[in-house]
Amino acid sequence: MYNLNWFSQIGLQHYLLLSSALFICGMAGVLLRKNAIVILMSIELMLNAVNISFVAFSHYQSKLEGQIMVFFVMTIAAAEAAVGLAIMVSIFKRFREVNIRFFERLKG
Amino acid sequence: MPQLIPATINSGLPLAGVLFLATFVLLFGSFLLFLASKLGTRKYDPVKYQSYECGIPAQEKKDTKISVKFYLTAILFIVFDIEIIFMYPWARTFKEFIDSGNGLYILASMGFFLFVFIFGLFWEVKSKALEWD
Amino acid sequence: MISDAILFWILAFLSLSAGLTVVMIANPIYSALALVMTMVSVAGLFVTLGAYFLAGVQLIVYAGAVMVLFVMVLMLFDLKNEVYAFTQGLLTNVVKLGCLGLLAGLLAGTLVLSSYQSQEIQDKVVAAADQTKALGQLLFTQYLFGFEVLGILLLIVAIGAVALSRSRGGTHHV
Amino acid sequence: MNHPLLIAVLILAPLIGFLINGLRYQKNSANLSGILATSAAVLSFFVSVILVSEIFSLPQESRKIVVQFFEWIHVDSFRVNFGFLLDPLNSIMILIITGVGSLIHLFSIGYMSHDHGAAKYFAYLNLFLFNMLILVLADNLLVMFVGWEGVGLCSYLLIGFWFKDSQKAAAGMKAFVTNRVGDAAFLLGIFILFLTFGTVQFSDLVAMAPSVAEVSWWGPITLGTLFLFVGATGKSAQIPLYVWLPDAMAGPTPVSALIHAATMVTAGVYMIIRLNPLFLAAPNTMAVIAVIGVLTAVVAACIGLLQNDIKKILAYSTVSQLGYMFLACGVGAFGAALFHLMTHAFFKALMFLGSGSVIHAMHEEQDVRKMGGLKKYLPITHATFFIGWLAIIGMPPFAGFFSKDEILGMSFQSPYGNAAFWALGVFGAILTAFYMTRLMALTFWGKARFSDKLHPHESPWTMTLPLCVLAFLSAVGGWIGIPHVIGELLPGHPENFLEKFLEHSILPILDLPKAMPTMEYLLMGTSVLLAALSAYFAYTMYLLKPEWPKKLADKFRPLHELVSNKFYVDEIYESSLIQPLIQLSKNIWLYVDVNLIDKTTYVVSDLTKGCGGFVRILQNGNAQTYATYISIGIVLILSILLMR
Amino acid sequence: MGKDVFEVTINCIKLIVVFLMMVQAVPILVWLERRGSAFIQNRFGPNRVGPLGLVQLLADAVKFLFKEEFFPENGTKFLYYAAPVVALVPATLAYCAIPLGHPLQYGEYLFRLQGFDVNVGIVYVLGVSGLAAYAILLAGFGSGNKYSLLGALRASAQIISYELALGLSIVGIILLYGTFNLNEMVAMQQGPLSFSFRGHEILVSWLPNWGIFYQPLGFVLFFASIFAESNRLPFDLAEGEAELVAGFHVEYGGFKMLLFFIGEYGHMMVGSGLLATFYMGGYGIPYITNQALWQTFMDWTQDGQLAHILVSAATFAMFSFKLALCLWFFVQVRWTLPRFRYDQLMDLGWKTMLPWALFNVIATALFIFVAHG
Repeated sequence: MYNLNWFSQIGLQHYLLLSSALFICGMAGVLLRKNAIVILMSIELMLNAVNISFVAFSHYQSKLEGQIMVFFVMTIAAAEAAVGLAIMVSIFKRFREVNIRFFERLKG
Repeated sequence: MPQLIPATINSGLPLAGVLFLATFVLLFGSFLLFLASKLGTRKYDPVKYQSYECGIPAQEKKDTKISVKFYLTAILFIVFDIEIIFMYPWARTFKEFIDSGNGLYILASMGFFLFVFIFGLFWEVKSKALEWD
Repeated sequence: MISDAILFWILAFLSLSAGLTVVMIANPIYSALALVMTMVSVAGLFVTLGAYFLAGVQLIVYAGAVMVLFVMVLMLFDLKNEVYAFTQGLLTNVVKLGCLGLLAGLLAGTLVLSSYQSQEIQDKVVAAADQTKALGQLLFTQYLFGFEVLGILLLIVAIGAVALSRSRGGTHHV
Repeated sequence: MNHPLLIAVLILAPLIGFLINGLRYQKNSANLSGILATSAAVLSFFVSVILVSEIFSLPQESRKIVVQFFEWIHVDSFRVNFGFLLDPLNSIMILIITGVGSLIHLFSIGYMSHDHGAAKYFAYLNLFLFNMLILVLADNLLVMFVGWEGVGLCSYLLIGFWFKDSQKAAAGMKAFVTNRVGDAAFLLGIFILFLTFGTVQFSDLVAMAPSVAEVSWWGPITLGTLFLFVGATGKSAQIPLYVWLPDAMAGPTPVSALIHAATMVTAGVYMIIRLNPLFLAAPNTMAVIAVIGVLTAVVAACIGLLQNDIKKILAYSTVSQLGYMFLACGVGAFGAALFHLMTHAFFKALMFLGSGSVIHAMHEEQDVRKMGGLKKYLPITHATFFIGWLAIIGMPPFAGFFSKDEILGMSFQSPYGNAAFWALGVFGAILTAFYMTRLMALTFWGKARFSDKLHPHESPWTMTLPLCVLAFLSAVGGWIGIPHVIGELLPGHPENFLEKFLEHSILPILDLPKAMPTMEYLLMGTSVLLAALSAYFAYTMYLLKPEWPKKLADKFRPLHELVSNKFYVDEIYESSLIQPLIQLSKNIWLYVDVNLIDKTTYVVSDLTKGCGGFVRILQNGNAQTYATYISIGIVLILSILLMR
Repeated sequence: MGKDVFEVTINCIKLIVVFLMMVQAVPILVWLERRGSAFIQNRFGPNRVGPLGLVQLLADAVKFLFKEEFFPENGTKFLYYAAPVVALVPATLAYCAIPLGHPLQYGEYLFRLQGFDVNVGIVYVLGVSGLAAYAILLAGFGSGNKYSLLGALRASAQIISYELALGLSIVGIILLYGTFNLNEMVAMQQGPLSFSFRGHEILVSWLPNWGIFYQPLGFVLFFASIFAESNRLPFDLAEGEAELVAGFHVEYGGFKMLLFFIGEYGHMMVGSGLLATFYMGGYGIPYITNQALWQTFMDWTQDGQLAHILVSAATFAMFSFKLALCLWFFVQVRWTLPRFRYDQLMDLGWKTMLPWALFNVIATALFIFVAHG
């Protein structure tokens, strides 16, 4: 079904596959990693993966809305990272701990 | 050829060139480092390999107290950086908007954004978040 | 275009391997650096898709700002000696992995069987050179509200970050 | 001039005042709050003067300013604009509201100077002005209803202003609940009219009103107007819903003057005048209105005879005067109703403010039996009150004379009226003259009956100035509606200005018999003479022969008991309506709520608890577990989407 | 096919040449710096090896190569070695985007005197040079030394702080030219100063049409920011000897140190190149449009091709001259001004330059609005 042509003709599908793969990577990080900061980074990874598919759709359908969306996603991602890290820093300064399981104890 | 060719032919971003150059520079640097490590003399001395301190043996634990200001600066940088990035497409299309008669509109839309920006900056200054003692 | 394909595969390889490294490697500093690598490769991918301005923004915002913050924070925490990178618990991990596998399978299956493979670029409405201009015009007309709201969001982030950095953190002691 | 802007300023100025004072409600500097609120009201007044002069400058046929601000509701064919309409009819209203309102604001500065909630008080007062303006300016029933509810709310808030006194809070609630009954009927009326005509726009309703009167009692117009009238009885304190108004005197006195005498209570009258072609098309409703009006006028006046609280007397007097207005509406003399509304606003606001001045001077004493001889201590208050007294008992040439006699004359002459209405009206006027004279006699004249420690003093200028202005208006306010018969005698032959002004807003009575001057003189003379006699009788009774009242009371013991207990209306309501309702509610609570609904919900809650105990394991506080749930959800949704 | 291969080869060679030009400029700069400082301080400076001591640097480089390899025992090996190599990349990539001369058309081949022509030039340069912070952070962390870490933190905090003012002053530039492309910017700065104001054409024939005359405040801000960006005095807080010994490269010696040097001077060159491109007409020769220049050469040589080559050569020389001027200014400032304190530095960046840059943006936008409207 797939021949060499599949490797030399890059289309939307390739980008979407790559995007999904990166997304799964990021999700694995979120689900499995112990370090809360790495989890934040994995979220960034997922957002990046999504951005790829946005831009790919925008390119292959000749609509710029996808790029606008990426613009917004980047802003949100940066905002999330900024606040997330600020929280992380204040927790770390207090408890010297970034393990996500530790955060279970921060209730009430 | 009676005319000089124009200076600009928009060619996008020659990604291959960038990749090539980056690879080349990395290889170049590594090669030089490798060369230096092979050519340099090597005489072992335990003191020499210790961390640079003021004559006192380095302590194992590095629980250096680092001011929270550094993070804060970085976070505020992110925020303002994005706001500045948002101004680039605005600046790029400013003249087009003016020419199409929407100058006041584009000025006002950025005016509000800038107001928020300036308000944020003013707030940061006022709340002494930017004070380095 | 064979050269485009080569570029894509190089960048795909770079981004995927770096992305895997982010997740797999135990030392969070290396994770962060690998993530920088991913970001840069993604910027490259944007270029292959003709989104030049976004590629630049990706570099400036992600690689130049967000990841610098991550690296800074990690360096200050100095968490070199992390023995287990992953959370413990066999059952939950199996569930999580199963979930991931299913999702991956679903996505891959859908995409491979979809009709996207032979899709050609539709008529180019916007020439590459004018893309940034068009982007700006779209952003400041149709998406102006979102733009202004993001401005306010960023203001809130700035204020929140300052407030968080001031907080003494919790009332109970460990 | 820019009409939308002017109307917006007119309406929004009090709202802005409300917002400012409302936000600084904890501040207790009465002066600043008062100045803020008063300037808002005065601004409104100036704008309304400008607007009314605009109206005047228009040609007589097209004296109308319509402003549509935005489309408020748009459901299928049902469209309501948030629109306002200004015509001669409500231009008089806005002048009264903002003018008298400004004076009362000014008065309040002095009156509330020692109160801690002054900012809150002025905020409410401004909010009331705002809502009242919406009510009178509305160009459709729904917007009017917004104002209608708004003034009800403000009335509630202001009656219960000193809510720490539970009795006063209860008075507020009573007013609110009674008004709700009326409002429900009002809404029903709107619904019926909308079903009938498919619109709530005044201009459309008026245009669509049939020219042939509806005979049936169950016709849509009769029913709709009847319901609207029930709403009006609630707002305007008519039988059977008048009981709240006397209790409403619990609020600060300026509030009683503004809301419960001059403006809000006249909203019902205004509404009927506004929709006069519709009411004219329903003669049955007209009859009901006239009967209710005249009955209220007499009954309230009767009750007023034996009240001892100065404000209660004035309250019953208000109810009675409102009855006259409804009588006028009922006999089709809408212009007379509006005329009386205006003059009543002047002299009743004056009397309430005067009583406020008295109460202020007497250190919150309201019982007329403990006053007396205040003429000496409060000269300005007495002088102004005296003018108000002359106006209300209908002495020429004071304002009340013209308006009241126009009503009485019309009730006799109009095809809707008859001699009985006239006779009852005159009887009411006699009673009015009696109790008002009693009030004057007990309060201002005679010997002082209060303790020597009390040193009443005249109020500051902020309080006396409004009194003087209102006294002036009470004296001359009636001259804009001088009837033809008198006008012909006077030099220069002044016309009935008001009638001319309202010519195009109010439908004329169709087959009004040609008035005979002798007849009119006779009617006028009779009522004035009887009122004067009654006043003299009261003067004698309470000042010259103070033992008479007691004798009379002993002689007519049962009647006296009945009247001084306000005909036991409150008690009848209590036993016939309120207690059964409470019992019913209690039973429903016990059998339906506790035994049926609660028991069922307990079962459900136990089930939920059981399930929750199980599900609690899932929510373990671990962020990653939650993320896993999310991803499981994604997988499920994705699979479902793909399976389809 | 043959043409493609030829072009690719030419381009690769060109990129390498541009890179090497940048690298070889470093010894000259170091020499310039040392001689210059000597003159300022009334000394001689290096003057023994070769004429005027020019060969001194070659000797230094060779000496660096033969220095002992050294690794601090607390450090992280990979990061420690990666840092100096990484330091080279951003500067190089950014420098390659700057147009160095007028493009040369030779027959059917177009030869750009520029590493690569990027249509979003400014954004690209900013993005790439933003990566410079990593080299510093890696060095600081990889060395396993408190001074290094603190120096790296300070340096990166300083870089990012001034990047804001830098970015904002560039907004003014974009507003002015309405493009991201550096070549277009240069093209717009040809000839004498002329612009239209509400439909009136205004010509100031005694000034060149340079950005500096439209954006004087932006110029000052940009200039100050690139000083901070390249960690030069008076902004070299990262290596304040009294506090931090030598900043993030305490533990570096020999050739690794030299690589950092190349990176730092590379940044200076990028900054100077951008300054020249934005505000001083780039490779353009003042007062003369390139077309007129070509015409002059054409009249002189009667050979279109030769005239082309001459135009490119002349513009390249012009650019080099402007670059050298800016770089000399860097040196001059370094030995003239004292160092800031760290709080002063941050105050200057956030509370002085950022507001002024904002003011510059608003003023520029309003001016353009008025001038166009």
